[in-house]
Amino acid sequence: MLHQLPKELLLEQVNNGLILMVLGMGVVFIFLTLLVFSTKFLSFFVKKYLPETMPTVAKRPVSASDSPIADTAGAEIAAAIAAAVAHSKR
Amino acid sequence: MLHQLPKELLLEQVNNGLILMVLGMGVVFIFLTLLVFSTKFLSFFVKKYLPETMPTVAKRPVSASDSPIADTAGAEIAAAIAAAVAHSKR
Amino acid sequence: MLHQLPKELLLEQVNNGLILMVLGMGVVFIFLTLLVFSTKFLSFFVKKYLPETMPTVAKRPVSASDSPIADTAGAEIAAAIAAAVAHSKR
Amino acid sequence: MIGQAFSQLWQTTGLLGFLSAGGWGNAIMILVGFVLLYLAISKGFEPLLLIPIGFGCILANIPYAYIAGIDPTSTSGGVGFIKLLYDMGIETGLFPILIFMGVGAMTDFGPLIANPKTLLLGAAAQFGIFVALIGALLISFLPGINFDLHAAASIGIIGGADGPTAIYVTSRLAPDLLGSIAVAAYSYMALVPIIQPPIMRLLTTKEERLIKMQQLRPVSKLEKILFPISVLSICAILLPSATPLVGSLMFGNLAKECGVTNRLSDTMQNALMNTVTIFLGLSVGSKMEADKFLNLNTLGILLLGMVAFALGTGMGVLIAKVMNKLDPKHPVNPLIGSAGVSAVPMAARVSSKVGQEYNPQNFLLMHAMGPNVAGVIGSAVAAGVLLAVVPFMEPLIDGLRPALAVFM
Amino acid sequence: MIGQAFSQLWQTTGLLGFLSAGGWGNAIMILVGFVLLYLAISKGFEPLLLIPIGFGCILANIPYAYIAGIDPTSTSGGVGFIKLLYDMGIETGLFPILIFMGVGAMTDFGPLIANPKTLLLGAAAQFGIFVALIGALLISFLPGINFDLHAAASIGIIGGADGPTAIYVTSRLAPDLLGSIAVAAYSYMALVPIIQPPIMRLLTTKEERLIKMQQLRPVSKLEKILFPISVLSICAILLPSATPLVGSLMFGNLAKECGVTNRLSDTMQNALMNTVTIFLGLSVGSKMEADKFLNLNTLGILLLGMVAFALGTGMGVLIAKVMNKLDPKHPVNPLIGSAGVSAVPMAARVSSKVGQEYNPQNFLLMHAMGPNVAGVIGSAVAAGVLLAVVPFMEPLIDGLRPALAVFM
Amino acid sequence: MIGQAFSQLWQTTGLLGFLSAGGWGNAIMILVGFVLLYLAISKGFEPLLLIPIGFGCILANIPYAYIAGIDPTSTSGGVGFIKLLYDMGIETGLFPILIFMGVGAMTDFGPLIANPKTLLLGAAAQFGIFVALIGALLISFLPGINFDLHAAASIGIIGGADGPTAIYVTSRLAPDLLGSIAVAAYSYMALVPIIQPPIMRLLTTKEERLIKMQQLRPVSKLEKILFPISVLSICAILLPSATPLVGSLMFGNLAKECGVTNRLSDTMQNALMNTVTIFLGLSVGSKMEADKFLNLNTLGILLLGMVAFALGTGMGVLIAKVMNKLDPKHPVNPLIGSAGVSAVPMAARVSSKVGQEYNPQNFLLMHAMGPNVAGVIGSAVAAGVLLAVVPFMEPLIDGLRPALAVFM
Ligand code: NA
Ligand code: NA
Ligand code: NA
Repeated sequence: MLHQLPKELLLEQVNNGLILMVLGMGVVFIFLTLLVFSTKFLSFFVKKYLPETMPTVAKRPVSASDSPIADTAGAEIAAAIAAAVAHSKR
Repeated sequence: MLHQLPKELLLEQVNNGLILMVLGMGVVFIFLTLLVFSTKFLSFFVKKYLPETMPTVAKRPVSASDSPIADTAGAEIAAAIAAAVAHSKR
Repeated sequence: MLHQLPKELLLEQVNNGLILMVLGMGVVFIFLTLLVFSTKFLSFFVKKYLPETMPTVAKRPVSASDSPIADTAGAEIAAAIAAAVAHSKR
Repeated sequence: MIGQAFSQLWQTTGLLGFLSAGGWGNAIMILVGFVLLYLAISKGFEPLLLIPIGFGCILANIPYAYIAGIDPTSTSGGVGFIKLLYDMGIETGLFPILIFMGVGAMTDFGPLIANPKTLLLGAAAQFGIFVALIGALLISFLPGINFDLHAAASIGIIGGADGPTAIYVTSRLAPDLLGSIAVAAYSYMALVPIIQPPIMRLLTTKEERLIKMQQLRPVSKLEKILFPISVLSICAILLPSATPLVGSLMFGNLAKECGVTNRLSDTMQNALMNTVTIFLGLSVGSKMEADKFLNLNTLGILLLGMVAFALGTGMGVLIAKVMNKLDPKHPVNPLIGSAGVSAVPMAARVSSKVGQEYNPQNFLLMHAMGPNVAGVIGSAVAAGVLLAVVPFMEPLIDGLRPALAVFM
Repeated sequence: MIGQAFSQLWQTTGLLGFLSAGGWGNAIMILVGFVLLYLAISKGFEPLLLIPIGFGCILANIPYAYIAGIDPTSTSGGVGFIKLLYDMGIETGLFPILIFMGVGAMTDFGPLIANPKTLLLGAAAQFGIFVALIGALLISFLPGINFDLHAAASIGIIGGADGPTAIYVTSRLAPDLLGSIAVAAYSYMALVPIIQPPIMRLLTTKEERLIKMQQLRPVSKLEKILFPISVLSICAILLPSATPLVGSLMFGNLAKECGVTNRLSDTMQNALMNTVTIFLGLSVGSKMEADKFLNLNTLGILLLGMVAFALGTGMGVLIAKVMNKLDPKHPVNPLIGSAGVSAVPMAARVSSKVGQEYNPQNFLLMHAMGPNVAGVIGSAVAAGVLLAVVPFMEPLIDGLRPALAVFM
Repeated sequence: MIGQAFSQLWQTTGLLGFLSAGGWGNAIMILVGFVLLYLAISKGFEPLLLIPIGFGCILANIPYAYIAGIDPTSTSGGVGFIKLLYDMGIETGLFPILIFMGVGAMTDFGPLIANPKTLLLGAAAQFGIFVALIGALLISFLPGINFDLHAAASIGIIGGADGPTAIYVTSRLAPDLLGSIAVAAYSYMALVPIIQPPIMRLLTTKEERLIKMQQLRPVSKLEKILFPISVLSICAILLPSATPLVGSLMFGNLAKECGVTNRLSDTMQNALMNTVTIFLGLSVGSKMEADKFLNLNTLGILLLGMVAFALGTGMGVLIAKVMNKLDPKHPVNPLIGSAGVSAVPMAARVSSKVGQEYNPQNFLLMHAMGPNVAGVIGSAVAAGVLLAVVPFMEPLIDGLRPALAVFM
């Protein structure tokens, strides 16, 4: 025989489901709409007030990860020593 | 003084060990003999009924892992975008 | 109101701190001084008694990691087979 | 004595196991596992997940092996290795979070930042989640199908078309359905190129499909750095229950975009993500146990998952059309609306492909990436709502979920 | 007060520890650790395992450091880091399983598929396992050597010449012997080029050593995909107790051969396998505790391990000769029989090298890879039998293994 | 009912959380997290650690998210993922040990072996540790600042300028201060180029800064292999409490130098280290909880950390001058003394840079690497003394540390 949940539980569940849909789609739309505005604002803000820093920021980390300065401690010992050796060989 | 296990335990152990040898070598040989036959059968089956699919199968996955289609979701965003950028630059 | 530890605890703590400093710097210096001597001794020992083994040792592991011999089991199956295939194609 | 030993060995052969009570279920599930392997290898269905899931299913259903359980005869613990992995990463929720970190480190939000209104397409496509949720509750009126709200919410999230989100939510709300829900989620994600195009064609006119969109402006490094931070901030303020998912996604993304932690984002995307994918796949597959999988509920889940996907796709397309009505100056090709379901990057590629069928010079891929990654955020937000509200709406009965408690 | 503090520090120096009761044992074990490091670095003995094992042995035997134990004076847990690793991966059996996944992802079963009858050579070479098992029981008649069936089975498995299998079985059956058994297994695997050739020469005639084998046919992708699945299927039907080992091996192999999960198989072979190797090595080494290692049992283990290796090698060669008698049309060079002990790929290379001593144009390597990987499967099957039958044959006494219980 | 559900959702928004009692503290800590991200990304302050730490701080302080705690309303465990990571790796001490393995595998002790007397510079620079320790005890006389000996020892170790050591010691002695101590340690390590040069100039004459050092002799492979073994041996004999740190450092180094385990040392340096760095950073950041961070103690920690760095730097320089008095034939440029604080390789680079300001042809980098790596050993040794003596000197009161017990 196939089982069945009690009817009143089922009805209450559907009711809860409808509430969840309203709440859920509501929050999703509110959230993403806020995100639309915040993203637009940020882009505007960056373009207006930090336009020069953009390339600077873009470059600094790049060079940082190329050069050993911003890398983790030990990782760079090898590179540092290699550089020093190269120097000392001249 | 050096310890020693009781004699009757030792004798029973040796008996068990002999049983294990018979059972163990038996199962190993049965298993691997079955594997000989199943491998021969599979090879025969593949050769007879799926000879064309072999290169196809061999190629499909390769192209799948080269092309982004079969790869994991995000991993491929970069590639996809790169491709799109390449297109849009024409 | 700001909390405060009891005075006698604080005084005992400072006393303990001074003891720690003496012990700590003492052990650090003893340890590293011993290390100075042991390092000098090792260098002397290596130079005097194992001078020839140095290049040998230096080379052996290198070749070991290049050649498959010292590598882990399975890792090398591919290489081994590749080599064999290369042979058999002649 | 040798007879006894032999009989001991014989009585624990899989052959006898398959023939004993309930053993046929294990045999069928092992066949299901083989089918998943076949689909993954031969048809290219999400192989990175379906191969571990299929294999986990097979291993978990071998009788007397207890690879995903506890060996009752063992004297040394006897916890199977897949159970160890499951307890470590699925029960705790850790594995989907770590996968999300890796996804974040692989995602480029650039197209979204360049055209933020496509975020709304990612919102619309979550509609399928909630319709499937209600659908699950409705079909529970049928005898033999019994989903409580916890189960229905987990089924709905299949419509999010996002594997880690579905696994995370299900592991929190209805872990007994993990196997079938994960399989449904990944299968439909693989079927996106088949499910979506007819719906997209049905809901759009030919003119709409030919719409060309303005080229996306380049996005600065600084904007890409600030975006994950702003998403996390909004999430923290509005919906803390979504922050584990959204936070780990944005952590991975920041690690990638900031440009100074490439070591970390490389590991997130590769060694760490692959390891977790293997463990997660095996664990999830091990939940495909015969007694929990071979019933009408699974059939319902497969059906509803399909409905959720289709509805999410359709709603994304329709909202795009509405947006064109409201803002005719910056038209959006409605074909990119379907990408809002997530299923990154498959759904975006489908948009692009359908678009090129009508005009080969119309490159929609970049435009579709916006709603596509927006869909990931949208699903995580929907997941947050479900995680916050469902346990409050439907309290446990004696520590058990209602649908399970009723039958005890 | 400073005197007290100084005396506290002084009383926990290793110097005093080595001089206190039982401390000499730790000192000797540390020297053993150094010898392992020396053999690994200078002689190239399985360095990937013996360096972590040697280091683990050294760290575990430092007095008052409790790196592989629990600090009794600690107030914050005080569980040493190697004990954490041991509990996480050896006690649970997880580490050898993960290593096996990686081994699977690195193994090419092609030569075996091309010439399946070499599987029988891999079966024959397991003979050493069971002879060493009985040998362990026999030498227990000597006073000072006490092996129960659990211990004897773990010792026998050394003859499987497969590290993860040996560690898995020993961690299940006789964890107190883990240190000596793992060391014996890896040492003899490293010694294969020294142990095997004289036995091979003794048991073969010159004509046999010159036998040229037919070139192996190419094996199709599909066959390689189906092979791991068929092995797993047979194992599930016949011997579920072997499926954790065989299943993880075949999972790794399928991930490699299917061609669509290269990301996963790369990680299994590299980052995951290396990490687990480090953790496993340290953990196993930490079991080389003075009171468990410095006794006659260890001497017995080392002796029997050698016997097991030699017998497995010989039996592989002899069965190859029998096969030539039965099927003279497809002759097998008996030198490849010795490769059946596993010890991949060292044993195959030894076959090839000995063969070329007699005819430099006779390339046996590929042919020897067949029995070599068959040996891995064979050992796992033998392990499955031991795991299924031994605990049934010899029940624990008050929760303790007999040999330990008798002396309590 | 919808009202109830909505109110449930509303009452768990972060907005309300920030406005409720104690919520302002969380908000401030999130801002602190953003500041850390800013410093890491924009100023390049140790980004590999400060980005995970900052993000962990943000996630841990989101109200009602319980990412670093236990959700009291959850029915399915509800342990947040960062708490899982913390319990797994910081409480047990495992993560800093694994990082140390990776550091060992990346460190070249060659310059130290070539000029061993620079080890003494690494010893001298530990002076800051103990002065800061006493300073912490002295400022506890001020109301609102309360450090017991456990806390003071953890604060002092900031002066070791070595992240993993600081985290390891603090997690053993004063885990409630982990957040502020780790932040102080990594911040000052990032600030080394700003903190050190003025002190170096103050304590040296122009002639001293111009000293040219003899070129370092090449160091043989065998010496490099024997060095980690001899350091570990001395540590085992003298100070077992330092062997977890020193042992893992030397294990990593041996794995690198021995030349036969490159697979393992590669993984230690990359996949394993990066994974652990991510987990460790998030876990440590999560300890920046408002109620434990926003107090005068944190201010004291930041101040004392600075003092410790400055004193360590100065003492290194001064001892170098003393060494020149004692052995004028082999002069040491005192600028390399400052590198003894550790902060590898930043401090060595600062020595080199300051030296080249006075003579661009004077390359000190290699010479400074000696004291720099010596500083790592020195800090670990100092940590060992603290771990051995502090719990003995200051027993817990009812299982709690005195400073915490007094206020209970
Ligand atoms: Na979605
Ligand atoms: Na074997
Ligand atoms: Na230091």
